[in-house]
Amino acid sequence: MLVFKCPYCGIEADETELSPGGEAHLKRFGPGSSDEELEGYLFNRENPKGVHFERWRHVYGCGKWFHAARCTATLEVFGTYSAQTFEPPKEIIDIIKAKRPGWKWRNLS
Amino acid sequence: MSKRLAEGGLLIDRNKTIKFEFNGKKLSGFEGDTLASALLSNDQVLVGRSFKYHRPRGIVSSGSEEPNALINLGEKEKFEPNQRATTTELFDGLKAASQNHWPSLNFDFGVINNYLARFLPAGFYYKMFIHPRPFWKYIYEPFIRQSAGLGRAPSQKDNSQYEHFYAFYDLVIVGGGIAGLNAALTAAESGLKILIMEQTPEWGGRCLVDFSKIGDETSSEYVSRLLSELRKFQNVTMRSRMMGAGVYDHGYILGYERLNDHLAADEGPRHRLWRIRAKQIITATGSIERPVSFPSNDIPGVMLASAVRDYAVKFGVATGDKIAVYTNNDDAYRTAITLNEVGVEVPVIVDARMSGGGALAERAKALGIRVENGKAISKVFGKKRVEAIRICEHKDSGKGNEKIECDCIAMSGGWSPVVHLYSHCGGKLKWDEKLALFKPDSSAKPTSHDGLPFVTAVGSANGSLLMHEVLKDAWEGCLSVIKAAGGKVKTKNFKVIEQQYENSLQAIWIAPHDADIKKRAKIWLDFQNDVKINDVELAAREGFESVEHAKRYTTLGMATDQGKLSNINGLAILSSSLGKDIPKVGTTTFRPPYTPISLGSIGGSARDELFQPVRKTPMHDWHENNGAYMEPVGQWRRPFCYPQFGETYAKAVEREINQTRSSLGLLDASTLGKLLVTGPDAGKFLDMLYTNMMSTLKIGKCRYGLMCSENGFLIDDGVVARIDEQTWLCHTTTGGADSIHAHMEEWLQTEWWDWKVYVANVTEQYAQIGVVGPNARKLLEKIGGLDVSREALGFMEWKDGKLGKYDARIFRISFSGELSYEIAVPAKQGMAFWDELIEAGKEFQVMPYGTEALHVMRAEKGFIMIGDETDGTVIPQDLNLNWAISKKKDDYLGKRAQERSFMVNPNRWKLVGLETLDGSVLPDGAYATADGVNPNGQKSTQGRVTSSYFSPTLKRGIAMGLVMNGPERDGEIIEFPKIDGTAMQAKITSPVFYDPDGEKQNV
Amino acid sequence: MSDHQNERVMRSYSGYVKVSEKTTVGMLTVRGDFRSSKFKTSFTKAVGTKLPKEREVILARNDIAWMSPDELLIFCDYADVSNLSQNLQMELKDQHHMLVNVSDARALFEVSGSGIREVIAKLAPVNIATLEIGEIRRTRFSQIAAAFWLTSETSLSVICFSSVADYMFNLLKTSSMLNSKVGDF
Amino acid sequence: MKRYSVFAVAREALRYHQGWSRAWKSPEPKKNYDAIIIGAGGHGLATAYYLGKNHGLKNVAILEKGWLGGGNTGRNTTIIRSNYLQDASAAIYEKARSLYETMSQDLNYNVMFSPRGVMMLAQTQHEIRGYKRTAQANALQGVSTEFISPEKVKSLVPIINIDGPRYPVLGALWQSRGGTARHDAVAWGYARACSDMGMDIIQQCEVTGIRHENGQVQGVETSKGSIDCQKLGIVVAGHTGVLADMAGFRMPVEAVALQALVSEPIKPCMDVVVMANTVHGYMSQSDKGEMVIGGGADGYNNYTQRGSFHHVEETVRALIETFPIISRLKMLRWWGGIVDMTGDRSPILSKTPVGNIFINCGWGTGGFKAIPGSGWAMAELMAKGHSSLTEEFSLNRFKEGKFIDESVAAGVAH
Repeated sequence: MLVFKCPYCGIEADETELSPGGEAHLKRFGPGSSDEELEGYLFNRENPKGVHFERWRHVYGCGKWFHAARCTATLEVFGTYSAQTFEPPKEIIDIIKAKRPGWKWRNLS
Repeated sequence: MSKRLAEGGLLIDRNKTIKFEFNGKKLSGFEGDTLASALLSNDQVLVGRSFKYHRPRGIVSSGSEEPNALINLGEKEKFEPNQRATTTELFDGLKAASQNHWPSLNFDFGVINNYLARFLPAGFYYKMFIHPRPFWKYIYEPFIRQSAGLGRAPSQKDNSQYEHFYAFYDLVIVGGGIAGLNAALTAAESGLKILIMEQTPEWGGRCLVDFSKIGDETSSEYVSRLLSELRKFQNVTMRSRMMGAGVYDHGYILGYERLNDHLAADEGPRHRLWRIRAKQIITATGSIERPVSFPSNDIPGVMLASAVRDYAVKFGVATGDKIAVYTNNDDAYRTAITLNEVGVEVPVIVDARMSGGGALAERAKALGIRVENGKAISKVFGKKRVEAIRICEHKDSGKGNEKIECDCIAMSGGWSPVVHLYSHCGGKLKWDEKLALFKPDSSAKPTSHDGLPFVTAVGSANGSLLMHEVLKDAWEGCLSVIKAAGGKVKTKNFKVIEQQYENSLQAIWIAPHDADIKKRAKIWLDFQNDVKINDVELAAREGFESVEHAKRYTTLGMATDQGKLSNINGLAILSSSLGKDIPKVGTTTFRPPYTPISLGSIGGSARDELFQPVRKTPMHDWHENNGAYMEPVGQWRRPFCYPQFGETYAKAVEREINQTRSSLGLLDASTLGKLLVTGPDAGKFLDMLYTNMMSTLKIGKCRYGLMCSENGFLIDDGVVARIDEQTWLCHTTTGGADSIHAHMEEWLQTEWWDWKVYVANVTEQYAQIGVVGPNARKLLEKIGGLDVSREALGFMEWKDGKLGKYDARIFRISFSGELSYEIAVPAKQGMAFWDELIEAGKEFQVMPYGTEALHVMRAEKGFIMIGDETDGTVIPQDLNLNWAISKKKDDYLGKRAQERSFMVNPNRWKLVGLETLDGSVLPDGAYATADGVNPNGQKSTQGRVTSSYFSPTLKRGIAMGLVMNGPERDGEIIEFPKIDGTAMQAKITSPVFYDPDGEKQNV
Repeated sequence: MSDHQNERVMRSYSGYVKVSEKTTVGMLTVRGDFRSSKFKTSFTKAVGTKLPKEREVILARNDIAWMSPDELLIFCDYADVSNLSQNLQMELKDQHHMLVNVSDARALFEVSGSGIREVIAKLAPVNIATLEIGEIRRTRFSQIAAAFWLTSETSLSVICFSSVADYMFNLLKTSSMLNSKVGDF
Repeated sequence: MKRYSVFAVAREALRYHQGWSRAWKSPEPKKNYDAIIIGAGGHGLATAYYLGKNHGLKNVAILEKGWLGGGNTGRNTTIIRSNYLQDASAAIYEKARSLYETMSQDLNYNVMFSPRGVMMLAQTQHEIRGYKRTAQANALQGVSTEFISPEKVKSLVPIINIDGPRYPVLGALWQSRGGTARHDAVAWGYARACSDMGMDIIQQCEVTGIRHENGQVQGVETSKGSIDCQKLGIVVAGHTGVLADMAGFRMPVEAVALQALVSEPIKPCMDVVVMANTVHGYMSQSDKGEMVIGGGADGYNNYTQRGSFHHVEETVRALIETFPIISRLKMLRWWGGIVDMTGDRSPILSKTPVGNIFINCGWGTGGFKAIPGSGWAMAELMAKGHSSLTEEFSLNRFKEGKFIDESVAAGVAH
């Protein structure tokens, strides 16, 4: 039973007040993209046993989507942040690096 | 015999007699008794039968670890199977019956299994009943099934109430023994908000029974003082009869509060399930005594030493006239001493240790009790009751012939900390070799959302078995979590309490030590499931080496006590069979709940009218009062049709359609989604959402639009109206109101967050009514107000204004093919407006129509329905809706996906109309077959029916379907097999069966 | 319009708290850019008060509730919504905003008595002990979306969608039955 | 290997069962195998079994990180049915169901397949249409199902409340030859049979790397050393992503927790399996007497085998509404498993971007019922390079948009 702090309204929201939305920071591929790009965008999700960036919506609260950095093996939450970002903010990255030495994600390490 | 002592019993009130029944026998006990203590006070030692061999079973314990004393409790709507007698408080009129026997507890045919026991070892059913094949289904399984199960199945609906409660604490302490109470007191001073819960009705745990004095106080003075000190703290909540059922991630813990189980009649909710968030949790859950594994240790009268002591001290019950004690540790000497003090004979204390016990043993000896060190019980005499024992040297195979008479055996094989709650969320355990127990590994506690530990075990739950250790551990454990729970540590010195020296335990996993195979086949590990030492050894021999394999193969620990008594003993046998150390083999996983909790409490108040919300339109009650047959549509209930004069639903639908097509019908369309989209970028946004171009829609006009998922599939459709320069009103399907709203918000917030668009779901602001049929205009003109003439309000136009006295927005749209207006009024005006339409419509014989008539009329007209023509695999192109897909747009959601190879495959199934040759109705969902079979031998298909109805208008069956290359095959006849083996033939046609030129709606 | 509004009979229930439905309340949703000083000025000019802070409900003649970082809900007399809306429209006309009359789309209940926090705790996953007077909490009550705020230590208001008003009423009723007091507050 | 029979048990009983030998051997890995299967769950073991039995490939190792059958094979609700809508699904699940019928005899191990019947309740008009369509499809697929009336439902399941005020039972899709089996026995039976064919089941052996050169698999690195192989099958359910990562490709799967629970055992009161998809719950009664209850999966990635409690609440309240007598029963045990969900919720049985690496995953919430069919098809794919049963389940479908979507007929894929 997870708890996340919604960065938009400041509430410590119960999992039952939220709806999960899968991997965060996907890049949309529309017309003009290749079949592989489209497949990757629609289906090939990251599925790490460890640090994961994901989307949640505070659906029973302020209605806003936000992002969370969470460990799928321990359910530790490293932080939540704005959904209007292309990659996790530095402070979140720093927390993860401190807690999970050697962690890598895309071009970040 | 087992009986009530002349005096004593801390918990009972001898002035209050309670009457109850067991197996129809009228018995009595005292207030404060448990059912178990009351049964024992009536010499009812035999209380049930075991699962597999139907062996006689007696009460073993005095608490929630009880494997044997499971009873059918209560009657009718209050009947409950598998209730533990040891945790059932006695109340007036309680009715209990023993389980798993036929015809009676005393004489049970099922005991034949016992005589066949040798042929029914662990896992026997995997090796037998294989041939002949049909025998399993028809003979073996039905037999096994009938003999399985324990309690009876309830036969009536449970009428009790249940509820949930959300609570938030800095610190939750589970267990109200001296460890928990001391931890609570230590933490209370730090100002933390604290909950302490205790599963039994009383506080103090074992200390009242185990110690006469704690420090300078008697144990009951000590507990009373702790309680009164705790009650002074506003920040401490204390709840008894509440069990910590499970610990979940992020500090979530379930508290199972039994409010009424001790009462004769319900007063308010029966159970309350607390759903608690705690910053820190302390488990002061104590420990459970282990049985000793000796031959015939399952005979009624063999009990845990601590339980024998409990019954004497708490309830004034002697569990026998002569009670032998068998132990491997000092604690059981307390039982002997206590029994001696209350005047029960203890013929012998059999101590497995050569070196014997410490100070307590000396005291026992001083009282004149015979103590035999280095001995074992090699045999128990008696079948349904212990009659005598034979003792022998422990380091032996069981020779020796001294027979000692006794009618009860108080055994103690050491103690196992209750680590369940600590382990539920991933806490790791370590093996303590000296004490022979698994205890929490304080370096690997369960971690919470912040990655930091949040569950700490204290007291004997943490492996600190001696009283002074318990107190110290509770103190230290509590100090270690106060800061994490958000409190300030106020250090006071810990007051050391001295305790008598105890000699250390000696682990004995099998007694006598060299028991031969015959004896090992009689040494029980799991009393309920009948798992013996030789069963675990067999599992090991056959390669079931992992503890999970052995558990599942033998069913050890899978009974309703979930192995509270048996797990460690079984694990030790498995380890020695494998020649491995116990910690190498490890434990099985601890899963919630700690003891079983009622399904009712899990459901909470969500039953009957609160089972799920029913969403209601403003006219909902009218529909119900006017005989509508309602169908669930999501959480709404919509009229399917309005049967009259006992007519069938089909007839009602026919009548509604005929009347609508010929004169006038009314539809409650309020459930259709209405989403308001506004802003400078709203047009651009809708162009991305819809396959059509919405930005070019003129103010005052309506346009039918399609929405696809990014995966290309059609997900919703509806009419969009342009309200003003920056505002559009999008109608969705009923199901789409919430999902499409969410879909819009998702794209706006997470992809196009710089676009200036706001969306609001205004579905429930309006009552929306379809006024449909050739007389629709006349009706509106009769009500008066807005000009709804052909010229003033053309097809696919909308207008705001007054209609009669109502604030109306009228859309001239049609989903039936008739002249049709959909009129939205503020929801609170809806009922009055509906009434007025019905009243004013009388001259046109107006009829309300339901969803089925709606569906048939749209099918007659060839309109698609989301959920019928679409099923999540259909793209707009399949439905020949290319006209609604803008060619001018570079992009819309789903556009790229629709370019994939399978989506542009020319052989996709496409929408057509289907007319049966004989006018009958094609079955729902029927498939059109093609020649041959596919590589997997399945009949080849070339299409399927998506909607099929009897059309009252055309007086024949009509259908829509998806057929391979369908639109190019107009007039072709294809075949639809039915399930009964016959087939129907249908001609491919246009899907528009009625008024193809739209003459009816464009008037 | 109140003369022919079709209103259900105002429901109420007295358990260990009192539950009553308010059926003549007007509600106006306002969306806009709260960070913009221009928006703030226009809003104050039209409504007469400043914008509420995060999760604040300004308890006044017209309660104003902060619903999300870009959404407010203004409560007023049912008949006053269109005036209020027109005033705001006038002030905000050259700014990106949204005004929606939701008076008919929401139901409002008042709960009063000394056990109100406890009744809510049976329904919502909210740490209600720390909720302050005038602080809105949007959450779920059992299976439906809801928002509530304390108007005093012994009274609170709850809103939900009007289609589930019956369900909400039954929830509150069941939770406040006399013999179901928890005694945790 | 000693054959199991009532006579063998009787013979052994006379010597207190001292003569039983190991059900499967516990060897050290060899240097080289013709084929390696990673994952000794039901699907992995069945794959190995049919590689040997159908294709004569017996120089096979099955590597298991933990204990065989210790994953989802041993933690599901044991339902077996094949009443699927789409042809590809119906084919493989029906293959599986039919193999279950003779499994006890094939393996000489009683897996207690109990064809007691599976019913899926229709509680809305939409579900009626969906299930009627499924029945039509099944008739052409050679799967025996029928749409039955509420009265028939009641006669088969007397404890059901068909007049529930909220969702009355309007009918049901009934597969009389569906049922349940003893889940552990399936893994154990296959393991014993594989071991008997000379295959090596290597438990406590974690794969740490996958070696491939020039697009061809070479072998694996494990906690018990390096092992070469000609062919490699990855059959690891929830951990598919981790293994695919080692092989250097990505998979359209995500790991989520699925939960189930059982009540305390009671005397038999329900002989068939009932699934109520509108209210999201399903229930059967085991031969032991426990009510076995399953519900929904969490919506977020999770490897902890612990799900969120509110799903249990939703499931239980739905089942109390459907079966009012269960309210006073007690939940005995609750647990979670990690299931691998694909983009269309249907499995993947496929070649991969690396030559001679094959993958079998994505069974999501419904893998147990497929075990023998999955193993049969996967073995054929690995041995021959193609199988009609796996054709549609290839990885390519996500690129081509050729999905196998079972949710379309109001069904859930349990």
